[in-house]
Amino acid sequence: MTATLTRAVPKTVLEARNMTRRFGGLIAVNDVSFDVREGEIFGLIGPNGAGKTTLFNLMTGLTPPSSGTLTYEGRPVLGLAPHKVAALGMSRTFQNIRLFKALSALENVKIAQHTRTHAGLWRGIFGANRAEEAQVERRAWELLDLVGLSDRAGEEAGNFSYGDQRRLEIARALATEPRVLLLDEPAAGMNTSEKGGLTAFIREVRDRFDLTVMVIEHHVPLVMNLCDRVAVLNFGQLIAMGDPASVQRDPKVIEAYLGGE
Amino acid sequence: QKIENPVPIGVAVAQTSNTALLGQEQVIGAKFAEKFLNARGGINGTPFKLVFQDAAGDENSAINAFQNLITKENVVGIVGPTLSQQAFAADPIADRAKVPVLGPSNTAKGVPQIGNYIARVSAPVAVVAPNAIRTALRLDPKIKKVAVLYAQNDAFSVSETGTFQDTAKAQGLTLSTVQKFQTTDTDFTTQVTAVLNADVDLAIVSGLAADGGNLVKQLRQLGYKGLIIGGNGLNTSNMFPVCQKLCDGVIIAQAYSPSQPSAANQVFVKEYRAQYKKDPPQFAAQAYAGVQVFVEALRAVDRKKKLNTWSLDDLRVALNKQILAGKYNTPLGLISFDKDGEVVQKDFYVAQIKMKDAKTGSFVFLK
Amino acid sequence: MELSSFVQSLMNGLAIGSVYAIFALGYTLVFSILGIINFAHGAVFTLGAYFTYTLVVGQFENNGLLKGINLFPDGSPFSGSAVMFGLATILGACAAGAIAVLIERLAFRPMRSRGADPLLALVSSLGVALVIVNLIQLLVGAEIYNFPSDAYGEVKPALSFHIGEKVVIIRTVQLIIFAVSLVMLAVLGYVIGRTKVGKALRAVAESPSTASLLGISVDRFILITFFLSGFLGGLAGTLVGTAFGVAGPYFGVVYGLKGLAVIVLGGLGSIPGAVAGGLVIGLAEAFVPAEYSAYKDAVAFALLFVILLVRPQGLLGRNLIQKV
Amino acid sequence: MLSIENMSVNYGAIQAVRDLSVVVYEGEVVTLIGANGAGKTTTLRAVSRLLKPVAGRITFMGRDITRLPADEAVKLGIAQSPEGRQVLARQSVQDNLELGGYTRSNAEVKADIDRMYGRFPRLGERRSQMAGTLSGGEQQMLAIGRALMSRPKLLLLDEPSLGLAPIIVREIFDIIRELNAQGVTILLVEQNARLAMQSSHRTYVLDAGQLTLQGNSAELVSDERVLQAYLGG
Amino acid sequence: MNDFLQSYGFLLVTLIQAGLLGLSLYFPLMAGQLSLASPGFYALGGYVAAIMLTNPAFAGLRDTLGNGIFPLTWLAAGLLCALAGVIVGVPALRLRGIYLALATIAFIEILRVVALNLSITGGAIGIFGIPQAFGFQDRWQYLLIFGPMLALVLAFTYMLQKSRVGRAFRAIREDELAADAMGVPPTQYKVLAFVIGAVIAGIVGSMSAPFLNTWNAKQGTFDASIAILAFVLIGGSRSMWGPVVGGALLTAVPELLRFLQDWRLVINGLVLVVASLYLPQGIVGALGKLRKSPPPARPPVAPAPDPKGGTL
Ligand SMILES: Nc1ncnc2c1ncn2[C@@H]1O[C@H](COP(=O)(O)OP(=O)(O)OP(=O)(O)O)[C@@H](O)[C@H]1O
Ligand SMILES: Nc1ncnc2c1ncn2[C@@H]1O[C@H](COP(=O)(O)OP(=O)(O)OP(=O)(O)O)[C@@H](O)[C@H]1O
Ligand SMILES: [Mg+2]
Ligand SMILES: [Mg+2]
Repeated sequence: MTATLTRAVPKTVLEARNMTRRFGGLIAVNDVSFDVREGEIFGLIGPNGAGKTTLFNLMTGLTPPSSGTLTYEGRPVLGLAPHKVAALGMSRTFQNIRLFKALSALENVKIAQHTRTHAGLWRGIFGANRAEEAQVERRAWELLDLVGLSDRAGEEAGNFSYGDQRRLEIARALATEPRVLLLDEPAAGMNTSEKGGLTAFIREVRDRFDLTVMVIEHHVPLVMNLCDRVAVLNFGQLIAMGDPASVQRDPKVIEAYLGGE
Repeated sequence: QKIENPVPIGVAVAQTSNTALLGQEQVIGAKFAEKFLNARGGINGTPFKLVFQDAAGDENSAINAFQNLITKENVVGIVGPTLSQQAFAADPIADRAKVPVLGPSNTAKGVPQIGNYIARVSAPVAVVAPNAIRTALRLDPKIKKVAVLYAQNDAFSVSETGTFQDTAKAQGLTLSTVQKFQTTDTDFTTQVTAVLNADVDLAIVSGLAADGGNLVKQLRQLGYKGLIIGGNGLNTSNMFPVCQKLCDGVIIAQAYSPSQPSAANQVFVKEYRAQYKKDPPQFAAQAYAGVQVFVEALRAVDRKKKLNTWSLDDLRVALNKQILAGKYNTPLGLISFDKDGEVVQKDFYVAQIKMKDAKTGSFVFLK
Repeated sequence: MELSSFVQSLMNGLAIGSVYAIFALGYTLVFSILGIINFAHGAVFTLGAYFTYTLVVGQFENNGLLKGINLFPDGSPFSGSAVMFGLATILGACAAGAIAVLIERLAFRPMRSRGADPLLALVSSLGVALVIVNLIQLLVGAEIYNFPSDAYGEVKPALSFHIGEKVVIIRTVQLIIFAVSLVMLAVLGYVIGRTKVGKALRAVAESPSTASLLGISVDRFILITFFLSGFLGGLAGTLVGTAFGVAGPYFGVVYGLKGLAVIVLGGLGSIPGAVAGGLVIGLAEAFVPAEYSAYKDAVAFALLFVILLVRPQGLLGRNLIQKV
Repeated sequence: MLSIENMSVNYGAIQAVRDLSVVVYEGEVVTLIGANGAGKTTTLRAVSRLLKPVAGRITFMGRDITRLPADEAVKLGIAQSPEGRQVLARQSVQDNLELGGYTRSNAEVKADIDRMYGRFPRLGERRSQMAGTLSGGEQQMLAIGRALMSRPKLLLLDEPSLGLAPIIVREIFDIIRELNAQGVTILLVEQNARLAMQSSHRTYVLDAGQLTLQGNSAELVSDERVLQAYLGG
Repeated sequence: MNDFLQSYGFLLVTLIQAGLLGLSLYFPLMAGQLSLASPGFYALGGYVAAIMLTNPAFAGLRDTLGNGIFPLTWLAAGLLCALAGVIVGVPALRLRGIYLALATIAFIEILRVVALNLSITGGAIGIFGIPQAFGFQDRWQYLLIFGPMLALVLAFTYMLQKSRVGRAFRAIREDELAADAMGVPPTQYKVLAFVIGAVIAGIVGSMSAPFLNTWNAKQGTFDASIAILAFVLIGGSRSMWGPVVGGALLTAVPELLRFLQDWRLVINGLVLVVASLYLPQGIVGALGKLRKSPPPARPPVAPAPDPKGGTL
């Protein structure tokens, strides 16, 4: 919270307008509109099956929308192929971890630098890409350092335990050099102490790489601690949005998500 | 290099792959020749032995088989390979090494022209086929409309059908329908229906034993009453189990007939029957002839200068010359070679199938 | 197209299509449980025909190690009546099923337990096919074997009727093939579509480890599946063999490839798909006009290519929308 | 009821669990906690017979099950809700649940499924949807529901609260208590250590494949070392 | 030495040829695509060369170019296969796994039937009497073109695997969707991998036509597809050495087994089964297991680790 307050009137990076996605008769995301401001950490919560992951999928091109628009710094995003979205500067992690399992941790992070590098077939073949390769290698190690996995850089990603795989996913997402980072349940599979560490980590990453962050998370204390603003989805619709404290008090949110005491 | 004793003659035919149906008959014929000719003194008292190398059904295997025979087995000459396409690939190697080759079943145009060392005992299609049509017309002068059917993925059948069609036209017959099939086909209802609906008096089939036999069977089962001519591919008793009783009456163009009256053939047929209880097939006879030509040419060479005094390389060259020069009284009848190595065969035959029961039948010589 | 030739082509297409279907079902069963293509299936098809032939005739010709053997000096008990012939067919198919089980034990199971690349199953089953085909040749030679013409007893070989001027002819074997195929399809369709067994089968297919976590005995299911697959393959082999003769050890190869086209066209792992695929390809081939019959083999594959472009999961395959 | 004696489990050259001994008495809820990669999942998978231990012995109700195939273990009454959910993606929700009751008779299963839909109305709404297209949390509910379908004597839960909304997490722990009251024994792996320890009798703490602490949950909750490492101070 | 080449020269060339065909299939596999199209492109390349070297229409060109015609056939085959690769690849690569494999087999079968029916391809007999490349006298001399070709392709593969493009291929093989989300455009790279394989197979075909002296519709068949797949898998599908080793070995085995006579192909089949059972990662994979690869080394100028790093 502190970081954003010191900034001058933050500009809007993402503008979602009336985003909708149907699956057959089911409306998974229903007419959702919101803005995300530069540098903020924006939380997305809601009951299971509310449409949070689907919203991320729409934003990153993995699922085509039924209707609606989304702009990133004024440019339309919806309808672009996922790799184009990544090239624009939006990157994500997956709720059901999708690492390149048989490749080493290091490779995972190197691959994700694809859009930021340029060597084509021939430059690669004739070895004219050395400087770029060295750069890729260096960044990959830095990112593994960042998530504390550099001493296992050569291990196959699929052999990592659940929690470690989540860390590697974050490193991989950062490797695309995003301006907007979308994290889908980053704390799942971490214990309470680790979740605490995660809060600090996300903030640090945000500051260090100048990011805007969107987080889906079910661990309420973490959301409340971490996020500048929180949006709540229920049955595909936005039912509340605002600062964490007010959202937490919203009776609709309590009823649908938090559960009454 | 000295000549081994017994004198090695190479046989590179298809012992495996789906060409083995032909190749295994060639193996039998060649082995027959080995036993028979050795029993009659071999090469003027020196025995010879056949060295088999599997040429399978593809070009690479044929080349490897040839290569082995030439450099490792030190054969004086080679009978093989089974298919013309293989000959185009493998023969140049023997030619280059100056090793005489006799093709036992390569009938495509251009094989003897591959080189000086390449000859064949198998007559090309163009000379075998026309007789059958002439014979059919003799049997039934009223024939007007003809259906032609051929296996379009078989090189032999494709060139044979060309000859059949030309001959038919030359004889003033109408080609009412031309039907193609594959050697791998089993159901010919489409073709047969077309033939029936074209209402022809003569059906000419170019194919191999299995598909040809099935085609004949289905033609008859579905009610075709006219004459049937089978090409040279059907000149095998392998067809009998396929069309069984329905094979009866099919007229076959033959490059070899068990009824060929020469003494050489009658001895061969007698021994073959004694062992296998049926007539020798064409592929066996041609392989036999191939081996026989080598042995007789070797005898001639040996008479000039004892075999064990030759070097291998020189012998191969002399042998080739001798092969092309000689005349041979084989089960195929009297054969010799022209300067290319093309076989000059005196007799061709037309036979009609007579089935004794569902399994046994014979080719009855029509002349 | 004239009505008579239309009807004729339809009949031909249905008959050959139903053989494709019943053969392809064997493929599809194995695919649906192990997610692999069993290239030895074509060889099992061949074996089925040889097994039945052995029972019905019991004699081999001039080549191979078994030449001259005569199992039934007094004539085979399975020959001469339609019922006994049917029995021989079933026994032959069962023997083919047993071989398929053996193949699973020797060539697939050890691989599964070693966590090999599933594609390797293609190679291993190719090896098995090579072994079977060449063993057949070694034992009984490459020649064509044929069932006695009275295999079905006194059943007439063909029925014919007229439409207008033109004849339409149906061979009896075609009808038998069609009928047997329908029965097999109905039975399998019921077992797999409607019973708990079918669900369990699909579970094993999707994830053997998860299936075992639910108490499903994966090994037993695989065994049953292979038996069924071999049975169907062997049955198809005998049916085709009685209709057209057993054309040597490579007899099943063409069916092997066509069968693949059939299951992919219909949708991998789908039982109705195998049926639909078989019929579509059979009919397409039958309706190729005679003057283009040279291109008949290409038709099945061209059709396959085009249909896959429109429906990447095959005609009746289910498209799994991946959730991320 | 369940006893693991000196068990070691390897993945190739990596030793994931070393010389571990755990006892679960009948009617107990026992929690297994530990950092990422400590070997918790590995332990559960060894008990449900998906992994072969290289050393040690597992006995269940007096019977040595160390070499038993996984499907036999289910028939003895062991069920697992696995890590990563492992729902059968290409089958409907209903089919997944029915397969959960594979070892039981159809009629019983039908009734249980209806009860399950009562517990998790979300699944009821989605009964004919392919499980693979469910949301993460919905899949988690399905995985747990499916494990319950076999009416196990011993239930193995691997991070059941993972990805679930708070309101559902509460439901899950209610179920755990309820089942336990009905006599089902439960071995629970959970990152939400506080909640898990509050709902369990005893707790084992794993670290790098080895046992470091064990004791009554109520006592361990206030143990300095546990607080420090797992409960966030 | 000369004797050895005389006896085994042909076989040696076919071993290399098999290795190259293995590599041509390895490329799409590198990007996770099970394509069996290689024999099709091999056949196509062979026909291009066979026609250019025998057809009267090219007589003028042959006379002007002399031996230069041979490299030209390679170029022509490469280009034509690249084009065909794009035409077939773009639609086919939307398919996955066995579906793609079958679509590529369909391509091969269609090609085969067409070749069987055209007159320019010589129909069922095919084209024969193809002149020997550069007037070679012996088949072993083809080592002089196949050898450098193999070296070239291996060098190409090695560099490619180390490069950004190689990484993109691997990413797509592992998880196409995740690769896409991480900025790797899958379609583009899948087509690229497919086309590279097509070009290699095509050039090998154009070199093989003179080598075999004849070319026909049996040259590119379904059987060959599976054989080549076996090269790659038995050799090891995760290293470029796999297809080479596998191709050479599996081609040599039936020849080495000739002494078994009739049992040769039975044993050959058993070899395939046993190899798939005991070498689940292929030969090269098994060798790789013996020699544990060292953990990746940090680049020399390691930046000071972030003090706050690793606190997560
Ligand atoms: N398939 C595998 N191959 C190799 N190593 C593995 C494999 N699965 C797990 N491991 C390793 O075994 C160790 C124990 O893993 P396990 O999954 O049991 O941990 P866990 O305690 O469940 O962790 P988490 O809380 O992250 O789920 C880890 O070091 C992990 O990297
Ligand atoms: N491909 C699909 N087909 C049908 N329904 C789908 C599909 N994908 C998602 N859904 C449905 O859409 C709804 C929203 O799913 P989504 O994954 O976005 O939920 P979520 O908010 O991320 O939930 P969770 O917190 O459990 O991860 C769910 O009910 C899910 O079943
Ligand atoms: Mg979600
Ligand atoms: Mg000549």
